[in-house]
Amino acid sequence: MPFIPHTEEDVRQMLEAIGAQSIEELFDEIPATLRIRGLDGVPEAMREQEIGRLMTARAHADGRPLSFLGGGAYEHHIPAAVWAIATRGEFYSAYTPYQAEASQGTLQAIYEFQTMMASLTGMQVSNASLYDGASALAEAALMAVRAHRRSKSQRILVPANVHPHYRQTAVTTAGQQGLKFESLPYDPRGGHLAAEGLVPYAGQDVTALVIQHPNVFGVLEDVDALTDRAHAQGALVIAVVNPTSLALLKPPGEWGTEGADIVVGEGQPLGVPLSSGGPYFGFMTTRTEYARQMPGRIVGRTVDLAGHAGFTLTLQAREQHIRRGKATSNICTNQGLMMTAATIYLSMMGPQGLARVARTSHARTRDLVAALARLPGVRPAFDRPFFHEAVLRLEQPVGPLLEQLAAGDILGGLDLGAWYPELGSSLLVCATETKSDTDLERYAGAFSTALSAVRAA
Amino acid sequence: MPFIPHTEEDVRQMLEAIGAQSIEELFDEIPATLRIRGLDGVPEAMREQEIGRLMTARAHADGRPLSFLGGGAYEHHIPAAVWAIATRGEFYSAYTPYQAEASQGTLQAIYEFQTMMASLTGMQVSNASLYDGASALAEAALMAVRAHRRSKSQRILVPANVHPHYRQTAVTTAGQQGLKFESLPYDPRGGHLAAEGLVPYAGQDVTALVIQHPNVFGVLEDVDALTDRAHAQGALVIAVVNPTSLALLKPPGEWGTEGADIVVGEGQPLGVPLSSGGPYFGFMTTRTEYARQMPGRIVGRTVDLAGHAGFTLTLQAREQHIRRGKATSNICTNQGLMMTAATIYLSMMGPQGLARVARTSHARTRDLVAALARLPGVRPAFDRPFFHEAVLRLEQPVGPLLEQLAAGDILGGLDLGAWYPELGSSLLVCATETKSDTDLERYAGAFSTALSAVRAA
Amino acid sequence: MTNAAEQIIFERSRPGRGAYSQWPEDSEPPDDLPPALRRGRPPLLPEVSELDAVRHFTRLSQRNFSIDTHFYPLGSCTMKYNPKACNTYAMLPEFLGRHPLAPVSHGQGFLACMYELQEMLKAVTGMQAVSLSPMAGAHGEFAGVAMIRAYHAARDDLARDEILVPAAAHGTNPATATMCGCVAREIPVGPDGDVDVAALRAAVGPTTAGIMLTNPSTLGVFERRIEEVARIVHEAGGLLYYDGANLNAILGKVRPGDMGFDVIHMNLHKTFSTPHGGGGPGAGAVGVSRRLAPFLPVPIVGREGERYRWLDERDLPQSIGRLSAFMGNAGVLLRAYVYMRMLGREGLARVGEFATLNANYLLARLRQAGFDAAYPQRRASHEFILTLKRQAREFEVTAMDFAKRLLDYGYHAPTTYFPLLVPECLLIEPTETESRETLDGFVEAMVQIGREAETRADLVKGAPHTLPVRRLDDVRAARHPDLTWKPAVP
Amino acid sequence: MTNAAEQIIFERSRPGRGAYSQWPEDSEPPDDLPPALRRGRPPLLPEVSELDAVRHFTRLSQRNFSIDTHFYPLGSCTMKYNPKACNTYAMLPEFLGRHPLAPVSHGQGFLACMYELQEMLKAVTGMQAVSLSPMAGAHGEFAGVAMIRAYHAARDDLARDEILVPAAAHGTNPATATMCGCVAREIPVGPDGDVDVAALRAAVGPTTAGIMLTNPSTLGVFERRIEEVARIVHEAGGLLYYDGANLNAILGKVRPGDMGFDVIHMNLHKTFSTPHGGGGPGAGAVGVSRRLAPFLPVPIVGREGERYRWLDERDLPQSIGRLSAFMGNAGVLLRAYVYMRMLGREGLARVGEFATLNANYLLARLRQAGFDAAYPQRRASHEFILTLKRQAREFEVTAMDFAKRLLDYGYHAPTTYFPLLVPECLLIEPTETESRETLDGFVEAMVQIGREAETRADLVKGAPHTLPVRRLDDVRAARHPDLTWKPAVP
Ligand SMILES: Cc1ncc(COP(=O)(O)O)c(C=O)c1O
Ligand SMILES: Cc1ncc(COP(=O)(O)O)c(C=O)c1O
Repeated sequence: MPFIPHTEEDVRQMLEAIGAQSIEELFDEIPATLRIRGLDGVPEAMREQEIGRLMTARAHADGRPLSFLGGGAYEHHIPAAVWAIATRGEFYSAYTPYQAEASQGTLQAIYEFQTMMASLTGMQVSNASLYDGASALAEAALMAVRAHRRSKSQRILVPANVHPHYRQTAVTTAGQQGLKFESLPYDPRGGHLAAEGLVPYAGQDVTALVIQHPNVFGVLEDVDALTDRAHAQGALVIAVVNPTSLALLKPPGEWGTEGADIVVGEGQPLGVPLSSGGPYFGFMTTRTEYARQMPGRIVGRTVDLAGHAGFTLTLQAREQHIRRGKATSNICTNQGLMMTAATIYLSMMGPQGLARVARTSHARTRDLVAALARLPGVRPAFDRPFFHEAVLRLEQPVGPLLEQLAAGDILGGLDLGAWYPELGSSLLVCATETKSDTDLERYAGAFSTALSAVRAA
Repeated sequence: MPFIPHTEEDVRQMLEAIGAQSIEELFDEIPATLRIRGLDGVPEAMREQEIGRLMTARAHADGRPLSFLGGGAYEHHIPAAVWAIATRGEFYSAYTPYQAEASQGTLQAIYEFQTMMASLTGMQVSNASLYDGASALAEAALMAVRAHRRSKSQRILVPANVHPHYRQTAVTTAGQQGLKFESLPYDPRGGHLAAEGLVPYAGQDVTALVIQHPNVFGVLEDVDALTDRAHAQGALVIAVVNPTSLALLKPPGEWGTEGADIVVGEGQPLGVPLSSGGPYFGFMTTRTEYARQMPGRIVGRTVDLAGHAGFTLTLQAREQHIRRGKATSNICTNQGLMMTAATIYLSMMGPQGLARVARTSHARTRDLVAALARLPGVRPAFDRPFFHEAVLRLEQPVGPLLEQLAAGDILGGLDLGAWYPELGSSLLVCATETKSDTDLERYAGAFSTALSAVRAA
Repeated sequence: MTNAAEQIIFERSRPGRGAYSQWPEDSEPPDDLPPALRRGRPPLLPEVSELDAVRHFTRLSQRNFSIDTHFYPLGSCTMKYNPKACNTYAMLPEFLGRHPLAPVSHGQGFLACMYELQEMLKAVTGMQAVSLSPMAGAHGEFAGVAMIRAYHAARDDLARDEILVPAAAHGTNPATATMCGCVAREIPVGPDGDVDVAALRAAVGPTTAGIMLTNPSTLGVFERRIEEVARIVHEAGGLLYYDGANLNAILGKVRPGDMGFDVIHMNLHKTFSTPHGGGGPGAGAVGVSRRLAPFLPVPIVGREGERYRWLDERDLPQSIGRLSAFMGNAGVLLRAYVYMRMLGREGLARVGEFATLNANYLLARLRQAGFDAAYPQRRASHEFILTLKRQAREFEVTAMDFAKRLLDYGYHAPTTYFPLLVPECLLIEPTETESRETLDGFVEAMVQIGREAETRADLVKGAPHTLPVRRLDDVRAARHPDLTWKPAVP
Repeated sequence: MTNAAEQIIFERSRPGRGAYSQWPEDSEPPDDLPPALRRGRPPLLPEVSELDAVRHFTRLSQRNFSIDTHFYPLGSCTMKYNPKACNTYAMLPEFLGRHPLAPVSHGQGFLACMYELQEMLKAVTGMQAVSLSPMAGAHGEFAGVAMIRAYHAARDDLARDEILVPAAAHGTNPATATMCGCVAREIPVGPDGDVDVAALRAAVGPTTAGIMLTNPSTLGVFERRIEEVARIVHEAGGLLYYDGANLNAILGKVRPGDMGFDVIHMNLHKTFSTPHGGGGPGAGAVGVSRRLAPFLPVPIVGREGERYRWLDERDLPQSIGRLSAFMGNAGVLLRAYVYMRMLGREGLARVGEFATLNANYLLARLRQAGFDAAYPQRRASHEFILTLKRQAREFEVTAMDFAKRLLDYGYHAPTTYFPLLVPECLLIEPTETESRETLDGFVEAMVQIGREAETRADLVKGAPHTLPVRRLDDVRAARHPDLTWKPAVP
């Protein structure tokens, strides 16, 4: 039988050992009224060969268009070695490393990952991953409430230029515990949050300010001023960052005088394929003093009976399997394999390689923006520095334009209209190091053609 | 530096340890007149990302047509697990298992492979692979000369229905040592070798008769009669077989009264991708008494110092690294990884799965032949039973027809004209278990259309 | 498993070393980035060659037990074989390269898989609608309890903030209640392993939001009075949540929807055999009865004629909202899709049968060998509990000692000390993909260890002896947290 | 490396077990196959589940040393890092699925790679034409010597059937001579490692077909009088064959074509870093000077304008012919292509430099540590030879004992007892992809073992101690061959 090793003889002998007449008998504690006789709604079995053909055909139908989409998920080159190793059975098919002695491989990888992420973000401690960037923000908000003992308001300020899906996820998740997310407007010319935006909250009890940097528009924030202002007003700072950008940008741990308090973000750019949105992984780092407020797994180095170094899950008193209703979060399974892949990716990139990825991605987007802004009726929406993605404002509706580009197998960027109607016709574009000059030219050419076509129509 | 781990500091210190001023100095024993200054004919380095794009574009250009080609290489479904495991670094990046204690994985896999191949072919011993099926035939001819001590003629009879590339390879290879390959005509109606074909050689010194079964036309031979006749005339029998077919067909070890003496074939059908012709692997099995005449690696089970079982390369006195000019062959590196993949494949197939592959491939080809032979001007070229590929005779030239099919992304089979001009317009077709009913219909439909188009043109 | 020591990757690092071919070409310094926003010191990332990285992580991998290398009867975790085809076909380049915000014109293939997966999950659970977006079991639990709350809120039934959980519940259940702003209230379990129905009756009331159950329970037995439980909770105005971690046990035999559950999460990384990846990713799809359907988390895949598209808040205005930036762990979902299609209706039904056969066989053999079942009067479901309190008392050898010693015998340990209410327990789940010979081998190892406990207790208490490390000091790890590597100060 | 025992797969087999999903659907019994031609007893193949197979072969793999896990300084074998990208891009589905007899209309992408590979190999070797079809080094040797014979035959120079080989030559060289119907004649090597030119001069004559050399030689030194050697052989009417196994040493520094060689094979699985796969596949492309070009084995890839096509006997009527059914190890060639493009002209030139640097460094360190070089006066090329005859004499610890003990230290052993003319030798080739730290670690292990040899010789002579098996009995293996598994007779 597919995926069942039992021979008829096995079944006979096993039932005998149990003392049952049939397998059916083993289900005799289930009320007969509830029993079903089959799974009619499921199609019949397919052989590996058939499902292989089906999946290949479906993948083929989706194609591999030339994409200039960003908006929270980024196409970067992933060295072949990353997934060749991450899919090794010993990583791929292991469980959470509960039995430390039999899981030193995964545990050491997590310890190395924690080291990398802590340094990349400029913080002291890291966990072993959360579900994704958005849910990590939600967890950060909850954590801020726990960590900030003096604040009772559970008010979290979130600028409108934080990725809307992140804001929604935070509300869905942390809203259940009564956290209040209040929106701050962004500067319409710069796309950033002006530090004055915090003035109205002076003297009020605010638990935390969220700063996404670069924000959803790709625009850089005044992180130093914002951090200091938030701290001065008694709020914690939760940073939402793109890990690639941190090869070039000041890490949140160095923002302002004291640095951000909790740092989260989407780990996908670090060696994880786009894959329609997941599996990715959220990361979270913080100050040592808040380590016991963190959600998720954490690995520590310790010693064994013989005094040799080894690794184990630690600070488990934060976790649901120990503390149950009093845990820092309900999270159990996280995104382990993605974290393993990211650790391999970061090892292959090192500080220099990652800086190149960041520099070149940024340079490509600058070139693209420059090329597109030369076209009639196209101009940058904001006048502030950005990192590796940017918003263009058009004089024509974006939808038809993108459709025409898509027909030519180019995904021209994200129509911001649905998220930010106030921006009018605007398009978020991103080019990473995976885009060549030819790609940019192809895009600019197709864009120009489409502009004229849509104008004519 | 790409693929070089040395830092500048390393280089400095290493040169110091050597006592050299520069790396250049290490080449000071090379006559200066011979030194070159660069490798201008080689393009500049490409990054992994760039070569990835190039290769993807080239692969894409070649496409994935629907193929009905056979002729010595067969498209079978390869379970995903086969190559997921065969490409594990420990198999993929190991050398030949010279240090047995550090290579038990590869050695045990070979031992298991030998067991499987011996049984599949009905023989007693197997080697650990040769380059491919054709070169295995050449080695078999040389081995026959060594094994058949009484025969001095070095004459090998080869029916014309043995794959022409195999015959050419045998001549190129074994011809160098003076072996004479003499062609036997095939029966024009049956496509097989009539046992009477051997009559003219009665009483002559013939070293061996080669029987390919199924032969290049897919036609089955009278293996029992041919084997007995050859043995009666004092010749050894070299069988060339398709391993998949042996799930259904009588193994060479049981041909006639005594069985074939040496069995070779192409291992590709056993889990090895088509890959434009290689890497595949040749297999060879024989009787115990001829084991010491075999070329190639052989693994044996033995015991270690503590009396535990273990595996090691054995009977090495046959091999070039021990016997040099007196070795059975010059072969050293073989096709180890392919053999590992085949061992995994055969383990997943087992006797039942392999029989299904054979049965279904055969049934598909029968269906295809039946469907095509219904078209006007198309009929089977031979009237004998075949296995999983067959020759069709057409009234129109095959070339233009195949071109038209190829334009529609169907590879319609092999034009036999170049190999067998006497067959006229004839086409070798093969459908394996990878072809669905829809595929067959698509082919038959396109074939019919192309026939009319070519006829009209 | 290798025992060879492996350095921390940072210890292999040397300034100037690197995997250069894997880096992109370089570009001009980004002079448009304001100096005040630029990074000073580079991050502490290793500088190693590609070979260093490959060798390091390959060797690390060898320091793990895994399904591909070991029997892994970790109760409640359903560590069954993960077919390689699922990985191969989920990792087709087009699927991997598809951007989450790509238009549906470039995603009909992917969306078709998702839609059909939703339909299949409905069929196996008996629920009316499914959302695939939760990323793990606990994430699904969150979604489920949030829907229960939204349901009550939509009916203006605002006092319901209590979630009942049996004492044996998995830690995520009470933790989820808290995450959702509820209070978890424990319901005792009777000596036969079933929920104490009288206590339940006493506990329900106008503050009851719902109850979270898994059935078979984490005690490895089927909750026989499930219909009565459902009636009691429903009559009190509460809803029933099904923790799908144990769905493997009943696939094709009985469906949560038919038992009266209103909402269920499924651990696709358990029942539907997507790999666990050393800690994830998983997928915790949720299924609901008709009355909860409006509250499902978005996005969901809808079909209009032959076209698939995303459904979002505009389509489900009462949705509890979004649980993550995009649409859940799409790649994991693709694996589950391939798995379910390969097994098909017959294959999925067999899962429950053989998982149950294996568990009952292993239990029977272990009992014959003298081990004590926690619920000797009950059938095992797909898993069962041994209690080693006798061994602990007589030889001072604990369940943990047995677990560690099993590693020496080449078996991953069962789950230990969960559920909390059984002393010195081992929760053992063999799964349907293991052969009888493997189960027999495990019994033999347990018998051996039992003998060792009697005659050489130190051997067991000092285990493991043959792994890369000996038993680790968890207390020290927590007391003196060493959570990141630090360069030696010269 | 795991030490856990692993059954023979047949011992896991049970009738009726199987990897059913991986099998195709079944069909009618083939009633058209004559009964007399049908198989009776099914073949002895294991009947195991997919999990059994995956677990078995995964565990087997862990019982290997490999480049991905260990330093592997196996002299003459160039065990360098095999970039993963080569595998990934050679295994793109379209490349894997392409039938060898597919029309060139569906192969321009593949053929372009092959054509460019031919061109690059010409450039690095200084030869005029290349054929990619030989499947390994020895296969290339065969092609080369066959071409030499064809060349003489074409000139009606029929008495030339002697192939000269230096005494240090690899076994495949004389074996190839025999394969080609020639006689191998040994030329002695001088005490400095160079060919004895006087002896060569005495040996050449009208029966000389050619000489096979590798330079640097298998003694790890560069043949300094190569120009003189070439002159002597050419003047005698013979041709020069270059065994490319050691090409790694001189990449970008000197080219066989410039040294006067007429024909060369290259081990793409050494110099161009395609993996060795535990014994293959390799690729042994041959390059030739203009006068041998007509004799190249077919097929070859030609270009006409922008189109690529196969060249066969019709294009090269004097070809020695075909060496295999199709076109050699295409997939290996694709890997070499990717490798060469990734390294490019600068990268390839660096290979020779750093391979040589590593070898000379390792030699220097080992000599400082008291080990004896076989050719202490010479530069090492990419490899070098230690002779342990002193240790053998003083402590009765042989080169083989050192080799086995190195395994315990986590290093694959160097090549032992080759070349045959150096007593108790270790041929050590570190390759350019290994870091200095790794080399230092190896030196340390050698020093330790040296100490052990003095003080605890038994430890070394009984090595290995930490591997899955202890030292194996090769004599017994050959005396009582056990070459296939047999079911126990009940
Ligand atoms: C009974 C039970 N419920 C819930 C969960 C949580 O699932 P996950 O780890 O996927 O979040 C688990 C997994 O350990 C479980 O065993
Ligand atoms: C010097 C030398 N020549 C020839 C060969 C033969 O190459 P192959 O094993 O690829 O046939 C080798 C490989 O071991 C070698 O080292």
